[in-house]
Amino acid sequence: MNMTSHAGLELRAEGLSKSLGSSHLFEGVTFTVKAGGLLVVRGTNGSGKTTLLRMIAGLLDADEGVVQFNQAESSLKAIDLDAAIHYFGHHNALKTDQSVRANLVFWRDFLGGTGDLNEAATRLDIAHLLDLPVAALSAGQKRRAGFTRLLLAHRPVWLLDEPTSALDQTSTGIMEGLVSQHLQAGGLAVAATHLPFLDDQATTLELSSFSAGSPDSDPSAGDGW
Amino acid sequence: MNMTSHAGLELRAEGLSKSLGSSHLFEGVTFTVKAGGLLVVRGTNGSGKTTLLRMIAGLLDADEGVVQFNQAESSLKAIDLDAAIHYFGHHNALKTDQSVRANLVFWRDFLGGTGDLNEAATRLDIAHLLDLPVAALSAGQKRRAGFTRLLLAHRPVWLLDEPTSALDQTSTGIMEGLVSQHLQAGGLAVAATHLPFLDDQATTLELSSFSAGSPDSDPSAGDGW
Amino acid sequence: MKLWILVRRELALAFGRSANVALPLVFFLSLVILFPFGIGPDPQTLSLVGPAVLWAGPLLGTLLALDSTFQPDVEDGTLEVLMTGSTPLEVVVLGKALAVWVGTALPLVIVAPIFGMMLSMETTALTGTFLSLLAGTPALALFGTIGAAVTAPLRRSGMLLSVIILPLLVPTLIFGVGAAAGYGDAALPFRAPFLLLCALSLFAAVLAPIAGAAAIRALR
Amino acid sequence: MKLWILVRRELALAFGRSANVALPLVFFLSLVILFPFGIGPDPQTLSLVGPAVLWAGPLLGTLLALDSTFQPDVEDGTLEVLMTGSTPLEVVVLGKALAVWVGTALPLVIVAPIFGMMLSMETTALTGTFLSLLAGTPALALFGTIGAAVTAPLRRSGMLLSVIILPLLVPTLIFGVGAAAGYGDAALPFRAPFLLLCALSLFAAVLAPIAGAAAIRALR
Amino acid sequence: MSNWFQNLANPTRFMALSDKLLPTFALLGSALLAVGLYQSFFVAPADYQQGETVRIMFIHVPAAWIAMFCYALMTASAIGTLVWRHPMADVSARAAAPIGAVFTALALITGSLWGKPMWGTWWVWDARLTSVLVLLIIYLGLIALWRAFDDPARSARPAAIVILVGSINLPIIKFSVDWWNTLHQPASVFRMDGPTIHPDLLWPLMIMALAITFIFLSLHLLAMRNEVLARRVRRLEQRAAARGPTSRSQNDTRVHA
Ligand code: HEM
Ligand SMILES: Nc1ncnc2c1ncn2[C@@H]1O[C@H](COP(=O)(O)OP(=O)(O)OP(=O)(O)O)[C@@H](O)[C@H]1O
Ligand SMILES: Nc1ncnc2c1ncn2[C@@H]1O[C@H](COP(=O)(O)OP(=O)(O)OP(=O)(O)O)[C@@H](O)[C@H]1O
Ligand SMILES: [Mg+2]
Ligand SMILES: [Mg+2]
Repeated sequence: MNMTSHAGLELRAEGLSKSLGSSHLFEGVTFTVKAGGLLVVRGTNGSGKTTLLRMIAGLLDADEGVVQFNQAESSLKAIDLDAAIHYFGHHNALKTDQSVRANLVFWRDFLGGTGDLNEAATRLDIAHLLDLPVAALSAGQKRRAGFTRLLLAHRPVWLLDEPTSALDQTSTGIMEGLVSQHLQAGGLAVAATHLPFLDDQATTLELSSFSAGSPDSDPSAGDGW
Repeated sequence: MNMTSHAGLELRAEGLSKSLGSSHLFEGVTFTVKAGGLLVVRGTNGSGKTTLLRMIAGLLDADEGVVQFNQAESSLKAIDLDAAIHYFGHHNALKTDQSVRANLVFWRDFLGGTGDLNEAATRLDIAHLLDLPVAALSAGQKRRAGFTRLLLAHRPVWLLDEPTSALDQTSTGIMEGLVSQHLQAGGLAVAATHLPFLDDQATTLELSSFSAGSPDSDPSAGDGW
Repeated sequence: MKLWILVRRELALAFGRSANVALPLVFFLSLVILFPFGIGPDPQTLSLVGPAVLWAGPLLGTLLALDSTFQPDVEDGTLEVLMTGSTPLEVVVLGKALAVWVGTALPLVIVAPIFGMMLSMETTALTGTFLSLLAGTPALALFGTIGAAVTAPLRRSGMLLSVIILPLLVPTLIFGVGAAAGYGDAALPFRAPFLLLCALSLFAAVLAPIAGAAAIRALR
Repeated sequence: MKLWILVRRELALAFGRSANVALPLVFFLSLVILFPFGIGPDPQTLSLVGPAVLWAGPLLGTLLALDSTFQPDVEDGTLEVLMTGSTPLEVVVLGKALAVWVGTALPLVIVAPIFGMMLSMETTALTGTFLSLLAGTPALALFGTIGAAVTAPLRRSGMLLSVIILPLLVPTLIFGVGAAAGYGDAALPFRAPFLLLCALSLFAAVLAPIAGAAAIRALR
Repeated sequence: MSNWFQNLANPTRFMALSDKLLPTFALLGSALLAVGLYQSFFVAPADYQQGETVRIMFIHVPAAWIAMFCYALMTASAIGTLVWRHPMADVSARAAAPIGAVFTALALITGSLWGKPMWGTWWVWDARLTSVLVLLIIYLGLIALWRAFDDPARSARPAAIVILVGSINLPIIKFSVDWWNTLHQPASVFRMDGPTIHPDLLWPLMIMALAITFIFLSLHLLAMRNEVLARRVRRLEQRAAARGPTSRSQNDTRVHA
């Protein structure tokens, strides 16, 4: 998959709703992110930011609503979801007993990427850690090592769940720079975070404002449950 | 163990040094924290904050230097380390397939605490989550649930490793308040963090300033290796 | 190709992790010790139960490795990336199963003849058992992977996993021991059970990826 | 008292939130069923292998349980809190071992006679096997816990585990089936292997907490 | 037909429909059972070979049939779960499993009671007997699997997959007597060339089979209704918990008492 082919990419969510167990998280979440755009999702703990990102990634089904990836020029054909997304969740998807290098080589090959490992590692300032087992890394170093995966295989859509948690200021800056570059190259990103994150470039989605009222009190209504 | 017995408690570290693998983390770290005091450890990712906290907790041996807990009135007798410390690390020490309640009841009983679970949970705003399995909680909710343990059994020394990571602003405020109360009650705390944390009350230890130069270039010098 | 990348990684992890390779071997060896000491040294009886013991080792030993096939991936976020990647989950599941076979079952099959000699088995019986194991253990690993996928989100699921998988493995065991007994014994058939065994493994190779991938998708 | 709190928690984790106490029974059943399929229905032969089969169940169960004894605690931060608590690590290790025994081995030992009957074992053989299991399974759990403690922190320890566990397990198994076979059989000794088995379990009860705690302290 | 299916697929309509069906089935079942039991014990002749023990057959054979039928029903439900993803299909399968396990156990128990006089032993490792035991394990394993998940919505598809994969055991049970030379009777009722069993025995057997089928259906409906109600209660409880976070304060003492 080639960078330029996503020039007019667009991510649209319409009327997304989700309840988990007893909690009615949000209702009617609608937004559009265009190529080059960054949506920062904000909200209190447990308001459903992670849930929303997982829904966009296809890791969780919405109760209602749809998520669509369109190519603006030919919006008829929805993009193949499979090779469109990088999901960078709370966990770093690194095996702690393998070296950073082994982990990253695996992800690059598995995701069919062609990125230069050493260059990517240098950008995230983990080049000197490549041969350590992940278990030896500090929390922030692990986070950076996990993020390196995103540079190794190109995906137009980045979904970032608290990407800068555990990072120091310098590293936060570096990561912001990388996301910014990704946007400039025609990608788009959705990030959930409690911290400042590219606030000048981002559109903010305040998830708490979509929170539904108290759930239905009559269980036999609607779907019969 | 009774609160007032720690009235004159003091934590002293002298000349702490540590190398891990090839990296020489810090050298000659010396500080004293008195009862009621908070030391905030700062430093870049991988500078050794976690390492330092683990050393204070007795989870890791220092290469050089000592850590001491003294009762100021009778500094002859070092306090029993065993029942002095709460260590709140990067991980929350919660079993994800058990309910929050089961986890906390276990820790309270195991640590010999007498705290009121519901009161503690209410303080951290997780009372409504007590019967959910930990796996269902959001990242910030997990962190708060993990922190609740500290309120259930009294320990004079709190060692906090990025306590407010993943927390929203309200929760950060709550946690700061709880630490503040702990200090007022005669406890002391050491916290490592990249975020603002009780900056008005805290003494800051900038770990990067203790970083040793490059490790000895002559490996056969010193201890014979 | 993606398959090979996956298998290689799984093998690297398996050989690095304590439980996956060593425990099954320990268990197999223990079985081989238990039977002679339990039955007594009579070579006649021993060689009678030989094929069954040699089958029980890989069959039960594989269970020890299956426990950590998907569950760590759920916990460390690997599964999320595998699921959002462009590689079909069927390939992922097949890769896991292959890795279980190569990393756990195959070593057990390879040591089986040695253990068989400890059970006073003769060369023909050994050969028959070895061949039947070679043909049948893929089915074990594949059916087992289905069970592992189904229990992926559960912790400490070892026993549950065993209970779910073992009934599925009964046909494999029947044909396996049948083929082992039939080899070099004119009165008993070898070809038929052996071919059935191969058929089972092939069938499992088709079924397991589909069923396993469906189970993983059900996590959504 | 702390011991009891720990054991209770470990048991709760092992049985899961649904507290499925029947699971060990079904687990054992599914395991026992394999042997007639493998060996054939002849009651004579089946009763001969009975003691070995009845020992295989608790052995496999224990090994399955050991995998999740310390490793998860290392990963989720529980071990750090256990280590900074006021309870001696020896108690923690003993608690883990006890939980493995009570939660996994003991239920299997209790139901073992039922399955022995299904394997046409006679009452004396059943009694002998039951007694030997009762005396010997604590040693399995305790020795296993040492292995789990030693290998939990070191991740690259595949062979280490077998090197540690095997020499400890083998005598237990040998004396175990030895005692089982000797009970009610005039030609074979029962007392000697049985007493040795008890001695092994007692020895393990002393050794395991010390060795296990030392292994965990070595993490520092 | 499709309308009927839709009716079943909605829990509320299922509750209404089953409310009407349940008494009918239960009544039919008990009436047939009364007739069947009378026939089996007082009308049917004792077998010239087996004597009075042949009467065990009237329980044993229907129980064995239901044990297999129940699994077939679960297989159909599993397909419903996987293809249409409807929760009622899972409710059906989940409700059926314990009943199936009980009937399997019944077939095993009556079989081994019968085996003692006939074969001289309670238990042999005969192919049919063992495969029925395997069926019992599958039932128990499935029950354990369902219970291991705390959210019924999450356990539905995993369980359905196991049910489907496990269904290969059904033909093995059915044909084990033909494939392997065993002690157990080959089929004498359902076979290509017509029943070989004596009509005096066949009639009571068929009545008993019908009776037990209706009893099974009643039990299944009842269990499904229970399951639906249990899930509704679960929802209500969760909602209540979400509304009143502090209402559970007393529970704490219970946990560590
Ligand atoms: C625990 C022991 C036993 C088990 C698990 C068992 C199981 C079964 C099963 C599954 C069936 C249904 C087979 C089908 O429809 O194809 C069946 C049918 C039957 N069983 Fe048993 N059985 C046992 C013992 C016995 C004994 C001891 C007898 C008497 C000698 C017996 C006589 C029959 C007869 C007559 C049928 C009806 C066969 C037909 O008409 O298809 N069973 N049994
Ligand atoms: N089974 C359940 N029953 C009730 N509530 C549930 C259940 N499962 C999940 N939840 C709730 O759903 C929410 C999930 O939120 P999510 O993880 O998306 O939050 P978040 O916005 O990412 O929070 P954070 O900032 O802490 O990461 C939490 O409030 C959690 O308590
Ligand atoms: N075996 C090893 N060889 C080389 N370096 C190692 C080894 N083990 C640990 N390290 C280094 O030691 C440091 C450990 O740092 P520590 O976890 O204390 O950092 P930290 O200050 O807590 O960082 P963070 O803010 O990211 O949590 C890391 O820089 C890590 O790379
Ligand atoms: Mg989150
Ligand atoms: Mg750190």
